[in-house]
Amino acid sequence: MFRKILIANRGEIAVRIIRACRELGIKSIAVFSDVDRNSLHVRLADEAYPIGPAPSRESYLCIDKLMHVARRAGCDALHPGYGFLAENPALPRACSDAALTFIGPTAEAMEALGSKTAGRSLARGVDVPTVPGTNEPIENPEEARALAQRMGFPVLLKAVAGGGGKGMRLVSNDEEFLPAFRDASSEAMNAFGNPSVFLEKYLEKPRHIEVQILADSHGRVVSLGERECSVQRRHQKVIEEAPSPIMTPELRKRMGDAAVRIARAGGYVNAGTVEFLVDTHYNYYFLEMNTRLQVEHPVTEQVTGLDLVKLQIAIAAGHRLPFAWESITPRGHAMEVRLYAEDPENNFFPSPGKIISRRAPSGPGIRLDEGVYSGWIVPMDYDPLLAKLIAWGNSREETIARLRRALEEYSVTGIKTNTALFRRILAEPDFLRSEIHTKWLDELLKRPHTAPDSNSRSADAAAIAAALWHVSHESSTAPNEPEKDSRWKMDGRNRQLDRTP
Amino acid sequence: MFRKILIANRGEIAVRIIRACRELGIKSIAVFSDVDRNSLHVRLADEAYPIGPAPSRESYLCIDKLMHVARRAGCDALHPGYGFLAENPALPRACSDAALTFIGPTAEAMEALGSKTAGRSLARGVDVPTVPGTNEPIENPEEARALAQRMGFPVLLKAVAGGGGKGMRLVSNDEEFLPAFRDASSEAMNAFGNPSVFLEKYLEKPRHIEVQILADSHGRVVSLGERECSVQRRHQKVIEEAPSPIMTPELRKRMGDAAVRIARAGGYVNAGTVEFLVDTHYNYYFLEMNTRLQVEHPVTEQVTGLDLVKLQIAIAAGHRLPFAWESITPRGHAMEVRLYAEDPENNFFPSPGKIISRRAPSGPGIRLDEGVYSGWIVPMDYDPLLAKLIAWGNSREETIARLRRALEEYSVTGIKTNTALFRRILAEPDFLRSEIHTKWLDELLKRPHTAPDSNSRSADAAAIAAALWHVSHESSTAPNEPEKDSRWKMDGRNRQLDRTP
Amino acid sequence: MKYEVHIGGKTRVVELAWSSERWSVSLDGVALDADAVEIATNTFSILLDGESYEVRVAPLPDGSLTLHTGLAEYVAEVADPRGWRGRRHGALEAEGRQQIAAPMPGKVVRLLVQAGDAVEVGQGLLVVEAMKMQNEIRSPKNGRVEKLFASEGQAVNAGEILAWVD
Amino acid sequence: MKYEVHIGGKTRVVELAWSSERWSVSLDGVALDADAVEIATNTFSILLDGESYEVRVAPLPDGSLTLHTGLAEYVAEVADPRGWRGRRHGALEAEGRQQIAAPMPGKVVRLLVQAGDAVEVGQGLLVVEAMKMQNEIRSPKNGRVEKLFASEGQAVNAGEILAWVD
Repeated sequence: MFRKILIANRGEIAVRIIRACRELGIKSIAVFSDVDRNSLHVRLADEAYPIGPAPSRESYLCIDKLMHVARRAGCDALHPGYGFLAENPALPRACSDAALTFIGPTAEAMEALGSKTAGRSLARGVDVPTVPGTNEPIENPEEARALAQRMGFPVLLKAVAGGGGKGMRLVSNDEEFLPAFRDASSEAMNAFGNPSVFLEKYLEKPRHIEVQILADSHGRVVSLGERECSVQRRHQKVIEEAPSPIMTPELRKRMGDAAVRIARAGGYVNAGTVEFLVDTHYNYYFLEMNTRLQVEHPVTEQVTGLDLVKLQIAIAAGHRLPFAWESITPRGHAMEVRLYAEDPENNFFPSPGKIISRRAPSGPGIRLDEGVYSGWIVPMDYDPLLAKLIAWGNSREETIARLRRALEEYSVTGIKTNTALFRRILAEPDFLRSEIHTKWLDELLKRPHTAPDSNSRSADAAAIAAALWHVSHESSTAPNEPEKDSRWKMDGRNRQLDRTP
Repeated sequence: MFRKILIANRGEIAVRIIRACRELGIKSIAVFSDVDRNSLHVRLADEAYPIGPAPSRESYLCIDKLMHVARRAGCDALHPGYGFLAENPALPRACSDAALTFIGPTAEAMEALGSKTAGRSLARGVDVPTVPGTNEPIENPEEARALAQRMGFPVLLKAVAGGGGKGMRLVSNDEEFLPAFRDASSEAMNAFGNPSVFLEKYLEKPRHIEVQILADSHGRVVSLGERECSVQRRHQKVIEEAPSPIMTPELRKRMGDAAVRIARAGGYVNAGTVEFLVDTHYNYYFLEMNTRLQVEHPVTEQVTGLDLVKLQIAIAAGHRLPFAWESITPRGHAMEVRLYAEDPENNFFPSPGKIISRRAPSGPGIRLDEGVYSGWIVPMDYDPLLAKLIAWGNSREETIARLRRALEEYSVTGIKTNTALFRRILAEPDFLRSEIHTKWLDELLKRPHTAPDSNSRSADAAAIAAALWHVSHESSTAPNEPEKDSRWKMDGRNRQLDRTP
Repeated sequence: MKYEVHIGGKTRVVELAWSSERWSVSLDGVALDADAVEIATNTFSILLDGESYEVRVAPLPDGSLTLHTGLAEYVAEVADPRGWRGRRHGALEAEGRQQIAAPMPGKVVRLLVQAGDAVEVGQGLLVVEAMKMQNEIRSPKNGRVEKLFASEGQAVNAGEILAWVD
Repeated sequence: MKYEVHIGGKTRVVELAWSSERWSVSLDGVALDADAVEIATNTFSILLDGESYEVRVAPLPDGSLTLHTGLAEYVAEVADPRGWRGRRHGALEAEGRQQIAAPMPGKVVRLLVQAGDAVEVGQGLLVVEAMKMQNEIRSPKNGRVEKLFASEGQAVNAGEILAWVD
């Protein structure tokens, strides 16, 4: 087993990996950019080293800096988490050059499966259906536009290196095509350092269902069952659950087998996720393979009882999978909501800033994977995911009841969060019946939303609290002080923090 | 189902019950004494009403005040939690007079099973072995002493109304008998309003193993399996786990059947726990039945996936148990540590006071049932249980690793806590091999304990932090300010808190 | 003390008096059975006829307050007889034209209009990027782009005015 | 700034200097690669040669400090050249006799000795009850009960002197 693992990431996933390392008795080595010195993953890690300024291209995306830290700290393995370099084949290559075990697939498997276009042709090779579209990155936008016209709108533009909805655009008519192409390319360039995008037919009311697989280095590949991720905002997952409410044992078997075939065909090793679209007739189409740990891995952990991060580490250390697929018996129902620093009332704009107060839920059936704390300043430079709140219950109904209860307990002030969005979704009849698809949430958000009833007692309490707050603050801090909360001001506060005492 | 449940308790168990109510869509009604106005259960409940001064005999033990609140708030049920009035038959009687459903057994079942002496004779009646001893409360101490001499020392003195080690004394020789009897009686009087104690033979190296049972009002009684609670300090449980490492399917079946027979014989309804002593030859002896929810119920919840508090409420509402014993498949291993405001370095004296800072663990496999928050003042008037930290894992080893990890993350400052005790126990070879018994911890604590190595880097960091703290405080607050932290001072602070803003 | 609280589209009148170690509260002229304490900084526990509410308060850039309860969030403005510097005045300033402000710190990556252009409500004015997400800022009204303060590549702060639309 | 820190039975010399926006630290005369920041009140994050330590500080009644790290707890006393009022002096006071202090607020429920009694080390002096638990306070030495300040039924505060044993 490894002695020291370098965690090439930040935020909640870095914390998640630190916890796995600690439970295995492995030292966890964190890295941090200038604005992350006070971040939770730095506080919790065994060691932590600076890797440069805030912009990720100058810190978390710098392979040479990571290798330098690995050498200095004497690491024998590296975990990439998700995002940043997690799907960049250059990282596993650099690791093997540095005699560092990469906790994930080989660079070759990443290339064979990670790129959407390569993955799709490989899937076809093992008789897994895919969504119609261009198989290659778009060289000539005009040609692609012509193809889109032949396939018929709507179509999707997707970053080849993509993930998480970044560099993705839905194009519903001819006029939108070229501007959408420009946006997608530049976003893809910014997010992944690669502007290539490709074209794909857009299915009506599809569900997003993905299969979690594990492959060890001795040829065993198993499926841990599916996750339902159809609740998405602009192609970004916001709620995930397992099992999928529409799943049947037969369909689960077929999709699981398909996922395993694809992984085998690509010579895949370690944890991976095979994403499918499932249409209203329960036909499934291979979408892409994520050659890394998923944000939503906890829902699979809660129903299987397995610790995917520890299994990733064991697989990388050459261990054999300690179980056969047959032995995995998912139990109950798990659901995750992604809590973001963003403002649902204002077009979901990111809302960085200082966390003034925080109340965390706990108790039966509740798990919180968090990367923040009260007093911490959420930087503007990275993905605004604050925490993942996961509930488990014996039934989907109990799970939703617990999630609602926990959301009532959860509170972060000082920044905007999307908790109100989840309060709304978890009360929607469509969602409770699980009559959802990948566009369901976007459509819901177009409908008018009634604000909290200001006649209720809670509005009375709020009014009283506002007056009490005014009493206690009119004398002290200027009420419009936060107005000057510019980024520079925040950094100033950061330094202030450093300076204390 | 009920509309409003009065929670006749405080602290973490009141919070636990509030959460169950919320998940069931039932309003939770809290009560609070003067020193509990700012307590977490008051913050989280739907409604909260004052019931008098700090001493429990003037607040939480006042049935008439509880009935008054129930009427005022329009409650249709009452949950007693554990401790306080939970095992006092006068409470269910008062409830039925007030047409309030008591969430627990009938007064008659409490009397038949709750009192240790009655319970033991009832157990013998259904062929469940018990520990030799007096069957009746001790009327004449001298006679009891003579009997003790005949049985041979050591013997145990136990409060008839007792629980949680209160009013219990181990007497190892003749001289100690009478003073121990006086202490036990007065402690029993203070804790339960009943000075009666009885006498029992003391077994060598016994394990404390208890069986959780559920009985509905339609005659079904099931066993949810056992909990191992042998790690005790002065007869108080400090660590509980499920399953018991020494349990075999056969023994589990026999003890489960015995527990069910006893519950049936007493006409028991709702959740209860049958406690046994198990000797080194795997003989089990009925100890007593706790006619209420146990502090340690979460370990059973974690391995069965069942929510015992919700099941208690459903049973009280007349629902049938939704499962047969056969259908319950315990999964993995769960362990709970009880975090107390007490000082392990100083004879475990209680350590009330203001919580200056608090860091709570979370992540995979971790559950925290807590009754405190940062800035709250732990009152001196009640049991000093702060929180229960529960870990789940696929194996006992993984569970212990997670518990260790979570204890590293957990921190409360401003008051002393017993976390260091658990760091020590969880590293003890005997404990890891589960070679433990009810006296094991008391013996361990007699052995010298090596303090943390002050040559380690963490001692360097501590020294630096001490100097930094001094820099930031020498100018501001007087360093020995806390010296004046008398109880009255705290109350002063309480009022101060009320006064702000 | 008497305050006007503008909340949920209504104006509530809150009267507070400190007597015998606690606040007595009246709302819109009606005295309430209220027990209000500050549990922690910016966090108030309020019992209204026994109903337990916890309200967490956070100020907004414009000087108004967000109020979080377990189930709802409110935005409120508080005024007292002595008035409150800045905000009312600030509100007046905004009149006469629509100011387009950056809702968060970020970087302007693309301008979609120029000063003088006619724009329709909902039409994109410029694209701001923050945390890797590109967000189009749209016109709140039909009209003309009177002034454009932002330039491509420029870093902008929360609340910074990017354009005027008239 | 230079401090003597008494911790873990040792005396460490900590030198702190504020330069270029951070603390430079030397320990026992050796300069360290240390990055120390106060994450929150009373909570310090310290990177020593990259090793990450979080130390949470809380003052004790006698003016010393408890220091919590993830794995250990320490008690430390800090002194600087200017000295520190109270504590040293207090320590001196204690000499000449053993003072028996109440370790927490509670109530004296039983006296087991009287002034003038001869007592042995470990012998019970009195019983204090708090949070329903009765705890016997024992003599730290062989000697005589010089004075008894507590009486049965009396409420006592943390640190309050209950008796002198000489």
